[in-house]
Amino acid sequence: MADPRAPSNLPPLALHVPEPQFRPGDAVDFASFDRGEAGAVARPDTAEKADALRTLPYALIRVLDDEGKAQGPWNPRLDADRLRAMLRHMALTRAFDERMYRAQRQGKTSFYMKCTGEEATSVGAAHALDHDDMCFPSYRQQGLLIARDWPIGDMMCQIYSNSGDRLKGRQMPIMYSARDAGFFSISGNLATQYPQAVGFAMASAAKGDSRIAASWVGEGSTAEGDFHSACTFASVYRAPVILNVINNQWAISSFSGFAGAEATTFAARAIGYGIAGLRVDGNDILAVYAATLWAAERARGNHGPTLIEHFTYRAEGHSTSDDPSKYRSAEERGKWPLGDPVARLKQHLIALGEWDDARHEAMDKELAEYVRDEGRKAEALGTLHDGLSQPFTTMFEDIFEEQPWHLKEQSEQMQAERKAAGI
Amino acid sequence: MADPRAPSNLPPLALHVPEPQFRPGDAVDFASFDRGEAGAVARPDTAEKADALRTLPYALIRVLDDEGKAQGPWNPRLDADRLRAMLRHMALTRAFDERMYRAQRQGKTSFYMKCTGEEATSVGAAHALDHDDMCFPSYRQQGLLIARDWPIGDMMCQIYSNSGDRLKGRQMPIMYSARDAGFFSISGNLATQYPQAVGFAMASAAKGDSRIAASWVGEGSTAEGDFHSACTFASVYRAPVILNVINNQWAISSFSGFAGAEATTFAARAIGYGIAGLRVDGNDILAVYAATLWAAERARGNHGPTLIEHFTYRAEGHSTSDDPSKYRSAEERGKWPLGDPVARLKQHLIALGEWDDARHEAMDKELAEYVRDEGRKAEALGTLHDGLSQPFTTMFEDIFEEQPWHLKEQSEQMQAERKAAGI
Amino acid sequence: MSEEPETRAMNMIQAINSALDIAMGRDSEIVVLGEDVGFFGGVFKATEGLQAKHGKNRVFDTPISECGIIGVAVGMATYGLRPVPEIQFADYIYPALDQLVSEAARLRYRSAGEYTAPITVRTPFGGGIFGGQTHSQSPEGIFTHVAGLKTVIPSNPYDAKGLLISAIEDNDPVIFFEPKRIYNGPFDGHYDRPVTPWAKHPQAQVPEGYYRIPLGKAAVVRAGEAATLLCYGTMVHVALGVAEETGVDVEVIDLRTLVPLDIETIEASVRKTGRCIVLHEATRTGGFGAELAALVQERCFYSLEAPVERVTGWDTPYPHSLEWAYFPGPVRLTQALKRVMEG
Amino acid sequence: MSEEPETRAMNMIQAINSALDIAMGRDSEIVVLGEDVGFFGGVFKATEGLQAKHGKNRVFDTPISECGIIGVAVGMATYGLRPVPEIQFADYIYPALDQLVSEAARLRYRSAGEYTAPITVRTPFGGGIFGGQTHSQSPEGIFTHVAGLKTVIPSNPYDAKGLLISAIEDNDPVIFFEPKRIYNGPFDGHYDRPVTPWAKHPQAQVPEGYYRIPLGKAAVVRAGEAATLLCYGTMVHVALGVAEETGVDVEVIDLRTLVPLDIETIEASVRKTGRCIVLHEATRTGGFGAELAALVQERCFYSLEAPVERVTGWDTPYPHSLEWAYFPGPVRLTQALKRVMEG
Ligand SMILES: Cc1ncc(C[n+]2csc(CCOP(=O)(O)OP(=O)(O)O)c2C)c(N)n1
Ligand SMILES: Cc1ncc(C[n+]2csc(CCOP(=O)(O)OP(=O)(O)O)c2C)c(N)n1
Ligand SMILES: [Mg+2]
Ligand SMILES: [Mg+2]
Repeated sequence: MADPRAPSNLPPLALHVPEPQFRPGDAVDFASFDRGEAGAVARPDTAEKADALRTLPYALIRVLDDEGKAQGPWNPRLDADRLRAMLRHMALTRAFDERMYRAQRQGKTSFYMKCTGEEATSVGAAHALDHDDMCFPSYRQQGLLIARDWPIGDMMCQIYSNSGDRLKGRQMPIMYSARDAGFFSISGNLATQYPQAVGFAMASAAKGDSRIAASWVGEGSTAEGDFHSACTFASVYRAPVILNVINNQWAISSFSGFAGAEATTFAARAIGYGIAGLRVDGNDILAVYAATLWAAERARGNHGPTLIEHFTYRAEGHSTSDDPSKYRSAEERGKWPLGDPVARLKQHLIALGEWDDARHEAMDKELAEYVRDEGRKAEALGTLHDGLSQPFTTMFEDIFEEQPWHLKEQSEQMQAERKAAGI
Repeated sequence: MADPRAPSNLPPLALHVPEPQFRPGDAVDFASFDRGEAGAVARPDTAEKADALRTLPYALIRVLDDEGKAQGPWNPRLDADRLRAMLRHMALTRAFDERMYRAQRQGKTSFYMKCTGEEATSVGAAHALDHDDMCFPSYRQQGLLIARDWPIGDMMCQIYSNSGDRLKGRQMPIMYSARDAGFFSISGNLATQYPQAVGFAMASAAKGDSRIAASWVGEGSTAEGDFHSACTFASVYRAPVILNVINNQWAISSFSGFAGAEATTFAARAIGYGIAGLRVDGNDILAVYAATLWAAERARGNHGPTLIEHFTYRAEGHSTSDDPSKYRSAEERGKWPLGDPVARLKQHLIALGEWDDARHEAMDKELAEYVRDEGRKAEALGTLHDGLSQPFTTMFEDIFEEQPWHLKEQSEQMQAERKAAGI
Repeated sequence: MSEEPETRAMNMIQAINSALDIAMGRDSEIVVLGEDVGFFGGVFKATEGLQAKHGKNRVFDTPISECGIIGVAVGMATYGLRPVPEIQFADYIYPALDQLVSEAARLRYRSAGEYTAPITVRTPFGGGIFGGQTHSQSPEGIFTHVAGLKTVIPSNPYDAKGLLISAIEDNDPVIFFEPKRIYNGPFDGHYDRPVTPWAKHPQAQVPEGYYRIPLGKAAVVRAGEAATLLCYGTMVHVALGVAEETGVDVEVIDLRTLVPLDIETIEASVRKTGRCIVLHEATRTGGFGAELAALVQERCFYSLEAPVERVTGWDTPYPHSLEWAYFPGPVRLTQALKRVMEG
Repeated sequence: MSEEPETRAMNMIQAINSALDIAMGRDSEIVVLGEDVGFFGGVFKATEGLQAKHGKNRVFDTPISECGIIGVAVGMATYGLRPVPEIQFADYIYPALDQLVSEAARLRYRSAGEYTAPITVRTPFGGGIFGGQTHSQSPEGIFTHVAGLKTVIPSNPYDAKGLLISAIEDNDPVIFFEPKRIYNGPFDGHYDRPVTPWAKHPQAQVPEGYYRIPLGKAAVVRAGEAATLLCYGTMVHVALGVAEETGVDVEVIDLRTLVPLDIETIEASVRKTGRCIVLHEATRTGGFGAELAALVQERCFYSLEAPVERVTGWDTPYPHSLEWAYFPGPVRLTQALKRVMEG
């Protein structure tokens, strides 16, 4: 510098390393968390300019109150059939998770990931989207497939890498791909699907089509560069896309503070790009549905993208490889101030006089049986360690459209060597 | 989806592809641009919480008014010596640019990049920082080195890749490195320095030191993932860092709309991360100085990072490889509503009675001579195409601390081959 | 292949531009995107005029985010488009690497063919323009290691157009490296001699219309008996120049596609000559030349009279002022040829 | 090298943990950062206990941004620290590639030594744990091609600790690949047999204190006369297993460092045996095996009795359920050895 100045008497610098509120053994109290009132947040017109929406990302859009009543302008006023369909899809998702988790524990496959407590974020979204809108999910959106009535047997076969696995045993469990359900091939690399969704939406817009795209990432994954690319491109080209952030508070062992949650909300990222941002109670399926519908209408009207933060809680471990008791208090789940999405929708339907405990119990039983039956059928096609269910040569296919000489040679070499070795 | 709905009657989707206001041949009128009043923006306390600063990124902090008077709470009230030093540093930067641009045109080197019109953004910042604060610049911050009184002869030798080039002719012109000036080695890869600056600041904080870091990127470069990494890490760890965005409206041929400027300001990116964001008139060196000082104080007080957008104009081509008349109106420069930073500081000093036209002319003459003399001295050490100024074997050095066998062998091979070929 | 109508002398930029234009005219799903490719037509002018002709929905500038460029291209391909993204310099492709390696390259495999990524990434590469370490790199060796990517490198205008059309029409992701040193004229490595423009070169006579050169097929650009020179891009011209200067009767093979490689042409040649040199500008260690040397000795071991030699860039960053000391030019190749002939 | 006090049986994770702890105790500039490395101690537990012992200023979790992790590490190194970032799986290193290739690797060169990046990037790599294509990759071949990076791969607890301490103390950027399949025990490729824990292995006796194994030095882990097996990481154990099963008197060389390579040890061995096989799990085309084959034939051509063979992963993504068909295990190596001995 031109002119060095005298040393200041400011205190020494200090590094701030975030620390979650509760660690294993801590008593949990979420009293300081301000949920806001159900029904309290205004619902702007879907054509509103993003400038006028800058306070929205700090409010929490909630529809269902503690009594299970739907409140306020975001109430999507769904009929009871739709509500029951959503309840059923959430319950089926949960039943499916339960069974596949156990299947992994029984050694039938290598890996599984539940979405327990977060079912509303994908089931609600799927109900609000059109059937031909394209979904670019992360690995915790099994609810999308289930809500689009994709056969759970097909999902199970993928998980078992068995002879019924359309993905030929190539992918880790839960890395589904279902083109016919508008469900993109899941990647193990976090957040890569985000700019892809924007690209799909840009293409749809460039073609004058009416299909929009939606994508999902966890709050931890928002730190990846792909998140920024997606938001930037979405903003620049006003892409008809819905960018969902599932803030389930945890990224493996790291709490949301390591993705920036101490400083602001994830919905507020939208403000930085000049796009619409909503923050919803992710355990309130009516709020999720309403927010998704708002964003979809906005996109379809050429008013641009919306970023939606779904505020929820990862009720279980990150995956079957994880043990959450090592890094967070076991009390968190029970004390979560926004409850459980299945219980809340059930309460709402009961309050409406459209449901009761007996029907709920019957549904749970029926779904458990259904999942068990489908599970048996899938297992009849093999489970992971039963021995290989795919011909060896499939390993060398689909790398390119046509198999080049070197893969052909390698495939032949493998067969010859196995033969020579007598296996 | 569970229940496909009827097609909507919404209009077809459309892709929005940004288009700048003016193209070659267009008459330019910036009347719609709202500069705001000099002195009108309030100056919050540097310890203010980021939440309370959310409107700042939309205002334009300006100190110098059209009469050259310093206005309002951001007026840094600098003494005349300091103002004259800043004027001189800006004028020297400009004179240096002029000469080296011509040197490139004369074939003395391969490449050059001017910062004409943007001198205040780096000279002002350098004056506000402490001499041992660490700078992580992009390629258009030559003003930092000049304001830190780094020998321009050393810079010229780098540009000529001559025998005086401390970087041994390895780097393209202007890719300076000057550790003794707290100036990081410039990279050709955009935005990579941004997270590096955050890392430096984190290290300084972890050590309880008092040095802060600052970095610079162009508005176009904010789209890179590194920008997002930097902002995320800066927010999470409250790193004592100043993140500058030089919004000079253009990124080679692409206007700022392709980085998102149609939707919001670049300063507003800060809001998304929950950090402080300022937007300053980058052609007003008092505003640049004041904003930098505010951010530095904030960082030193452990109140976290600041993102500063410097709103300025790239008065010349992107580089010597560029011809801006191909993509923008030649009128833009003359009609730029925020004037020229050198002229504005000159006017201010004259208004203060601390400067006059004659002294200015004398200064310009003196600086031109100084640059010419230094230029001659540098050229005496060789220019790019004079033949190689560095021993061939230097090419194989500094890849690792110690030269491994393969590089030793390659170095010997090269020497043997040249010998065999008689060269 | 097929109809080759009116020809015109084109340099490589013009040939690439023509390929894009012709391909876009035939297939409305093709879109071009990248930094500065729209109104301006690209920093090397390869996309000049395309936006005016094909519209902003099909040719547009992008934010400066290589990750985003490839990411949205993959998404557009999912929709059904056939994107041709440009990465301004190959040196700037690294931020896009995850989208290329983990996404574009893997998509067909991981979805068992449900989704594909028929994108063609055009990017200028190589040195010789005093671009220093960030405008000179040859990173092809990173991509040839990735299962699921094709790598194509033309050495002249005729091939550039025919290969680019094939790449765009190919249903797999292709990285199309353009040797920028020879955009305007062939270059034999004699940097101190005047540049020959393409106009004088037979391979600069380019059909105006549609034609393809198949991927995966090399060209024997000079037949010979003494030794096989395997090369691509700029190095083809260095090889031909040295052949002429030394009078050694080498066979020069322009690989054109690195993956999938034309192994038959290579094997036939080395079996005949018994000697082999591989050439590239990229750094030596772990470069594609290592793969070529490994393959040749694996498959032609008993025909080889001497070890396979590698003439490559040194294992250093590309230095600015010393670039001709880095570039594997005629001096280095001539010496290697001597060794191989004696070996 | 130097004082080797009390030893204790450690698995590789424990040895790595000990290396970090010991190095941090000696040099207060060393910091550890990465996803989940702090309170939790890492998904593989390699950093367990370090935060509690050395404090949050020196061991901390990061946002999930590999680009940011390496970017801030480079900046911390500029300040004067010696960061040891962890990339959770090598498959996730691509977003960091630009910071590694264009920044960490180039810094010393481009600043002529003014700035350096003494960082050690630890990352688990390789397959064999049913991790599918995104938890199994071996991308070392990308890094060995980049001038300015060192690449180190241990194959046992003793080496892991000694090499990691050397890497951390080295003044150049090092990519330290940890073969995750052998974290808990050596693995000879017989996936259908029970896992042997490290405790029974001589190389699991690890000194509690400080010691270094120099970078750039291979280890001859089995001396032999019949053929040279070049390998690293998990493949060392496959090689040793096949040596025992077949009774062929092979010399097994554990390279330990790929760049800089211990060429002397390799040459001496191949000159003696006249036959060579290179092994790795990574895809074949353009893998580090290509470089090894190229070097061996360049430098030992006249000693070779047969072509250098490559036993590697296939040129496919790592498949989940077929992973043992992908893995270059005893079957493949045995066949290759037969060919090489007959060649
Ligand atoms: C690029 C990349 N980096 C790291 C990982 C390892 N990883 C897998 S899941 C995960 C946590 C993600 O957390 P979040 O985004 O919050 O999603 P959630 O699991 O909570 O749904 C990490 C770090 C990965 N898969 N990809
Ligand atoms: C990663 C990367 N991508 C692309 C480029 C090519 N490039 C060099 S400068 C530039 C424009 C940058 O514009 P901006 O950030 O606004 O800075 P300015 O030149 O206006 O100062 C581009 C695209 C690069 N150097 N690095
Ligand atoms: Mg999460
Ligand atoms: Mg700019």
